[in-house]
Amino acid sequence: MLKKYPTLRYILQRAGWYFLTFIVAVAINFLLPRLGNNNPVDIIMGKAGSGLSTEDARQKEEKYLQEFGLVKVSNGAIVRDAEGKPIKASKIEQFGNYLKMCSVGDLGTSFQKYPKKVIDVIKEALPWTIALQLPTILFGWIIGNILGALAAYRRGVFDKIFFPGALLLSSFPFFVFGMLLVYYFSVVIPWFPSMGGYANDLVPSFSFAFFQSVGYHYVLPFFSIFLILAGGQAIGMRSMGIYELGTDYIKYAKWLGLKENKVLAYLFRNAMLPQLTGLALSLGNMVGGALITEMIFSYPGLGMAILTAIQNNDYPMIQGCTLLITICVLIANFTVDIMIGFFDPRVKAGLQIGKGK
Amino acid sequence: MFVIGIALFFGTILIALVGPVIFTITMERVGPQYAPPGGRYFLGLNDLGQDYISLLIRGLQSSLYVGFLAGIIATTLGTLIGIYGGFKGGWVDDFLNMVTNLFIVIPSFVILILISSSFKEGRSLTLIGIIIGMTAWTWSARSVRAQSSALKSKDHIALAKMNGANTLKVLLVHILPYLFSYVFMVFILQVASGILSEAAISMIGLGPLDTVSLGTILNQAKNTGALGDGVWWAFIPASVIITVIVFALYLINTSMEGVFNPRLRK
Amino acid sequence: MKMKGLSQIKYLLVSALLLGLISCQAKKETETGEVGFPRSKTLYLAGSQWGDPNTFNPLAESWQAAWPVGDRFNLMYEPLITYNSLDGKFEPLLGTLISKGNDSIVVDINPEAKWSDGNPVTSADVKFVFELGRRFKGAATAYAVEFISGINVANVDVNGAKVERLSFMVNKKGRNNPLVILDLLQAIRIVPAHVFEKLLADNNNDFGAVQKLKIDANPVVSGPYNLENYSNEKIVIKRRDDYWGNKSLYAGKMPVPQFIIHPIFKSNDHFAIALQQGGLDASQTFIPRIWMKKKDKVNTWFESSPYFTSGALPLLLINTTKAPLNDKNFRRAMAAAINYADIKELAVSGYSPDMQPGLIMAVGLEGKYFNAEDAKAVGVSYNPENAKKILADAGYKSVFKSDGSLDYMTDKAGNRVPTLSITSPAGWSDWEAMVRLAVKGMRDAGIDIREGFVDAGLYWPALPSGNFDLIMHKPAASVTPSLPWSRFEAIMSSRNWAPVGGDNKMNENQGRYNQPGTKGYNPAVDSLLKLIPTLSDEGKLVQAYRELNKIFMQDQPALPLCYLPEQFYEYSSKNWENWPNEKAPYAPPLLPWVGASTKILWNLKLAK
Amino acid sequence: MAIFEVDHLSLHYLTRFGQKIHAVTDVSFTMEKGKILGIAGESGCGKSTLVNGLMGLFIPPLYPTSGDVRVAGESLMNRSPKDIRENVLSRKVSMIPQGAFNALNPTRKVKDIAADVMSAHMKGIDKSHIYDRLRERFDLFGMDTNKVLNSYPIQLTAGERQRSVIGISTLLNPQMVIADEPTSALDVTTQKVVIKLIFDLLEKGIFSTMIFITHELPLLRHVAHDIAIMYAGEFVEVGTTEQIVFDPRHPYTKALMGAMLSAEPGQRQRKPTAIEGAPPNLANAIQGCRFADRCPAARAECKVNKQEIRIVGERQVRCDYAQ
Repeated sequence: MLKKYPTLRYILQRAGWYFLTFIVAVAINFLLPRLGNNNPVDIIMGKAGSGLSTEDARQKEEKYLQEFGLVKVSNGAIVRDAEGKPIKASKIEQFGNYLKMCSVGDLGTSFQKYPKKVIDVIKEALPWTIALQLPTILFGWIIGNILGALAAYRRGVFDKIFFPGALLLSSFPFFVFGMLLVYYFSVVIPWFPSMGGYANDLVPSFSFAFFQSVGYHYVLPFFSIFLILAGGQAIGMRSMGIYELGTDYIKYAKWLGLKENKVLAYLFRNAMLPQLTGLALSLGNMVGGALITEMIFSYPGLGMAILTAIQNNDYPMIQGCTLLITICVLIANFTVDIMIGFFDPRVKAGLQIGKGK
Repeated sequence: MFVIGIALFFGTILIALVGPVIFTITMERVGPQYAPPGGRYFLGLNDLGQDYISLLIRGLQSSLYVGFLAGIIATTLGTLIGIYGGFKGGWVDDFLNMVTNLFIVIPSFVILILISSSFKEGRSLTLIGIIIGMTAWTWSARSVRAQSSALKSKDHIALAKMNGANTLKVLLVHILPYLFSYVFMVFILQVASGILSEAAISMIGLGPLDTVSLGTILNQAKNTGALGDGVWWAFIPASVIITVIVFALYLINTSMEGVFNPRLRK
Repeated sequence: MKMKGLSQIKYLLVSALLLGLISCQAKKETETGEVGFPRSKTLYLAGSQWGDPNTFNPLAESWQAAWPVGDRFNLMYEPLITYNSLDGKFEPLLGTLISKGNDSIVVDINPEAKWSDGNPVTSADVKFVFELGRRFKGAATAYAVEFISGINVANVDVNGAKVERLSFMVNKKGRNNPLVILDLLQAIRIVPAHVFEKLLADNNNDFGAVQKLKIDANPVVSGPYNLENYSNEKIVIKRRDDYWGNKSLYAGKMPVPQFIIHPIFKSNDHFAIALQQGGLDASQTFIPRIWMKKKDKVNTWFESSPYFTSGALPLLLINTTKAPLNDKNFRRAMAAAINYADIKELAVSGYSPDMQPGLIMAVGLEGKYFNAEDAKAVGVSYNPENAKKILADAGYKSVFKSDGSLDYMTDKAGNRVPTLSITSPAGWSDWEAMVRLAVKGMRDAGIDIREGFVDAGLYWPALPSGNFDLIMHKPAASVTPSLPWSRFEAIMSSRNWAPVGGDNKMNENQGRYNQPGTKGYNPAVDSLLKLIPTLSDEGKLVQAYRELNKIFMQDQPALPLCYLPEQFYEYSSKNWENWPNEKAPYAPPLLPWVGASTKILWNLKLAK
Repeated sequence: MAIFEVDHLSLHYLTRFGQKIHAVTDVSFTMEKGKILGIAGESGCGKSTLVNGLMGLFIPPLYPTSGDVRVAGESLMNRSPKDIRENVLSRKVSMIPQGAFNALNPTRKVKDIAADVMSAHMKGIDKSHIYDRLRERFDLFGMDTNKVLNSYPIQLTAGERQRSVIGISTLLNPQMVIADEPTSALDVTTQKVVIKLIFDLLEKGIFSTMIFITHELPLLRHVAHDIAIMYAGEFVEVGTTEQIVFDPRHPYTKALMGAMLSAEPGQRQRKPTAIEGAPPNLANAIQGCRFADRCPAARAECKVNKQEIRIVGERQVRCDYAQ
């Protein structure tokens, strides 16, 4: 009955699939950690248990088991078997609890940062990650694309120098690049701070000094990602651009004697559409992508949180972050699908003619 | 450009293969911690007094190994899924899309820790290669998919379908050959990204525990404070090697693009 | 999505440049430092807090509570007495040690001790803390109950002042161990009873609920500093100018730094860089090649190797229930195969004096219990030939490949010995190096063993469950009055012996050494472990330790690898001077936040 | 008076390796106002290259070797690309490309493309005025003007697209229009419509003179006054339609006719490449006749003697032995 509104139908259809993906992803997120045979409470007990008598250790352990919902509990008391050993909760029950908690925005309690809530950790860290990544990605993408398009359009000397340069840049692993930046601009010639999000003699506030300090600490991490990103984008844009250059409509535009900027604009806009996908995806991967950069610069972002969680097998934390990543990436992909649908008449028209996507 | 790329790439491979013949590879301790470059060990020693030449050659070997292992797995998976989805279209396509998205949204490092934690002897180089491959196929699937769905409408294929050739036959006989050059380029990129991912994974301390790789060399250098002490030989040579390999692969890829996509020539 | 080509680039480049400019300008600003916490009034210490600070609740699990509340830190909450790991003497804090005996330990409470809310620190507070152990299983002092049967309070008159005298009665029916009581007295910090009793009442006596409180808003403390603010990047504490101790213990002087900031670094290598660049004044982390940092005014206790005073003994704990590890000859061969000199130089950057066989350190306070003859006679030290010989005599055969590397080994019955593995957390760079070197030595000697690096998440559970062949372990890590006894206890005690498997866990002697009731059982070990704490006569004590150490060296239930400091201690004189060191040993080599080292804060001088 | 004059025009491409490819050699012709010249030849014979040359549009790697092109007596040679762009393209010489579908920017509405053309050549003309002119012009094409102008190329039928292209190309009343295979890739009926449209425009005097390039001789037969046959970058025969179609003299022309004249509608797609062999590689210099290798009437000396244009039966022929 949606035949009348092809675009709407398209959107709904996509949304449907993405929702399905989301559900499955959540389930996998939940199951994967539990495939490993090791019981996370042991990790805490390893630290908490040392020096305790066996009896005390056992009681403490049960306290945690109950807390993390790993044992059956009826009205506050642990359900026990004949030998008085607590009965472990089944995966299904655990999954049930998990979903219940997620639905109210509770991602559980971090093992390693116990008794801190995962959601709180994320709330504190996420702004930093976004602050570090969002501008970097946008700048890198825009500048990369513009340079790429120019290289494609101008060719000649500019391209001959620019292209290998960009290619080289893009083949740097960005963390290697980060290390080199730290080594040179922080150790050899101490121009910029090598770590942290802002000077330690400051407390986060809306003071000028604070934001300056943030900006100052921002430089190295920014360039460690920006340059490589821009390089990569430029390469992609360049070959897209060259491809478009060969197309008839560009030739025709030249035959018609359109202004150079106009032709460049044609080129840019059409070559850009595929690049949009790249943008959305890298925005979606922000969280996961920040990991190593944040490690190298001790940047107080979410990547750091994930990393410490990884090193301590802090499953609730890992799960929480993975869930976040999942959501971001899915949203990103979804937006791409929709955006392309709207920005690219080719697709849009395709819908109206009813070919589906 | 192609020539340079090939030259660089085979250069590195040569080092990996011939290196052990020229230099005596030893994981033994040969001198003091972080002895600076000079004399026989012209790339210096690491924190355990091991010779960096040996380490780098071993590292190069394992990085290439991981790269190719991951590349082959990822390309195969990606191509098959991509071609099939693009060719079939409809709900099959949507479903495969979903699977692809699933692999995109679950970060590979999560899978890596969780899987490796269930192996008693810990993470081996091969395991890492496999996991990278298993998680990296997604984008090649996407791009191959686009290509094959474009091909689908080509006359000769429509014809073959009409003549009632079964899907598999059409895929293998009529579509794959057309995509071959494309798939090969995808493979090259996958190898490059495989090498990069290994390094990244090693950097966050999830690297192989059974051997040295360029990634673990860098990680070790970082953990043992080489940056602070200005021990440049601990991380610059490894960085250079990684970059060169990837650069070489990119060069090859782009120049091939130029060949197979006439428009990029000129 | 419209693009006006060239013009756009200009804008973007300009804005990119702007970013750079702003930052350079920002640099100038922050260097003047007159924002936030002025450098001249602030001391930067690091290395204790790694993760985000969670809670500042002194009753929370000590490993949960953030610096400076957790562990044994005494800047906010103080113990009765402190232990000076340099001279082994007890120094007064909230109280003064009067006498220690096998029946009771006697401590006088300092009548001038006050809480930050003005109330005096009394026996009620002390009793509250220790009684918690009886009231709630979850309390840290639950452990103390086995050692302290009760606390008697008497009002006495010490040269004119009314003083509360506390007698901690040794629990004869329990562990009967006065040594550990001393540990407890210098470890357990006293909290204000009047505050926490109220909290308990408010939470209708649910201790778990009280443990969950953060207690991070101007808490009532007795210490010289109090919590100013904290974030995931740092913890800031501010000097309490009305601290009771200034008058009573420091002749009216105040601690020099007004603020102490503990930055939270996420990665090991940042400490070194921060110290070198003067962003950090002292750190307690492992920083390799400290000598390379002298030029940046970074120093430590000794001018030269071993640079640090020793206090801890990282070792390989052996699962003695598993063949061939249940054969002590095999274990002794292992001990003889490890190149301790290499470990010292490469793994710990030379921060260890030369190792001696046995579980007693030949240096420092324990030195007096160490006996060179025994070590020579009974102990094994690095000697590959000897290792091979021991193996051969015990009937083990090693088969080597053509390239000289080990292929496999067989036992006396001729069966192939399965490859052993050393469990150790991946990414702990100094431990990793130790393990690699140990493995190398053993393989050269013909022992088929491999590194088994695992994520911390697998390491911790493996230890108590005994699910390992060999495992890296650092028993009794901090220097307490009870060393080296506590180290022997942690490695050799069969008190809670439980077999490997099932849910069985052991929190000491995880190697399952000396199983009671078997023919191999050696009762001397446990009786010595029971006896030593009650010995006050030095002669007898030395004798007992000799016996115990001999048994250890004969049975080799673990393989000590090197001596390490209790805590690492590196300081920078860029901003603050007069740190204690070998030449000016006025405080033990610990950061000024624990034990007898807090006095450093009163002695620091601003560098000119 | 001659509106379009081409004197001994030679063009070459410069390859990456500095190699010269002589795509067009020694092309000369003149056209009176109102004339239609058809240029025929197998694909790859240099037609499209010639087109660029005729518009003075030399985008590297295409360069003029020698010769001259004059529109209304004004030379297009040695002028800055900007000058050519502003003053020649679309105003004096305009181009109707083949494959209209690809010729229109797929992400731009027809009216915007057209507007771009106008604003590119008329300084400070305001939008509303532009659209008025567009309507007025497109109304001539017998289509739903509003729909066409306001839709994206993909939303139009093949015919509508082709007409839009013609409309856009002739928007500024060029003195000279070059149509490069305007009807190829169109079904027969649409072809007719398009041809008709072109002639309407001619009658309405929107433009007067046209070069019509195609490989379909039968079409030319109905369209062109004169026909030039091109082979391997050279004009091998130039004459009136009657002369070329019914009385070809050059062996190649004959061969073409052989392939074409019997053409039934069904076979129309067949290309004249039915002639054995392939054209010579223009990268290396050829001194003899370029058709010699494939020529049925070839003689030994053909391979050596350069063939010059000579007059045979009132038309130009490039063959020493044609009569």
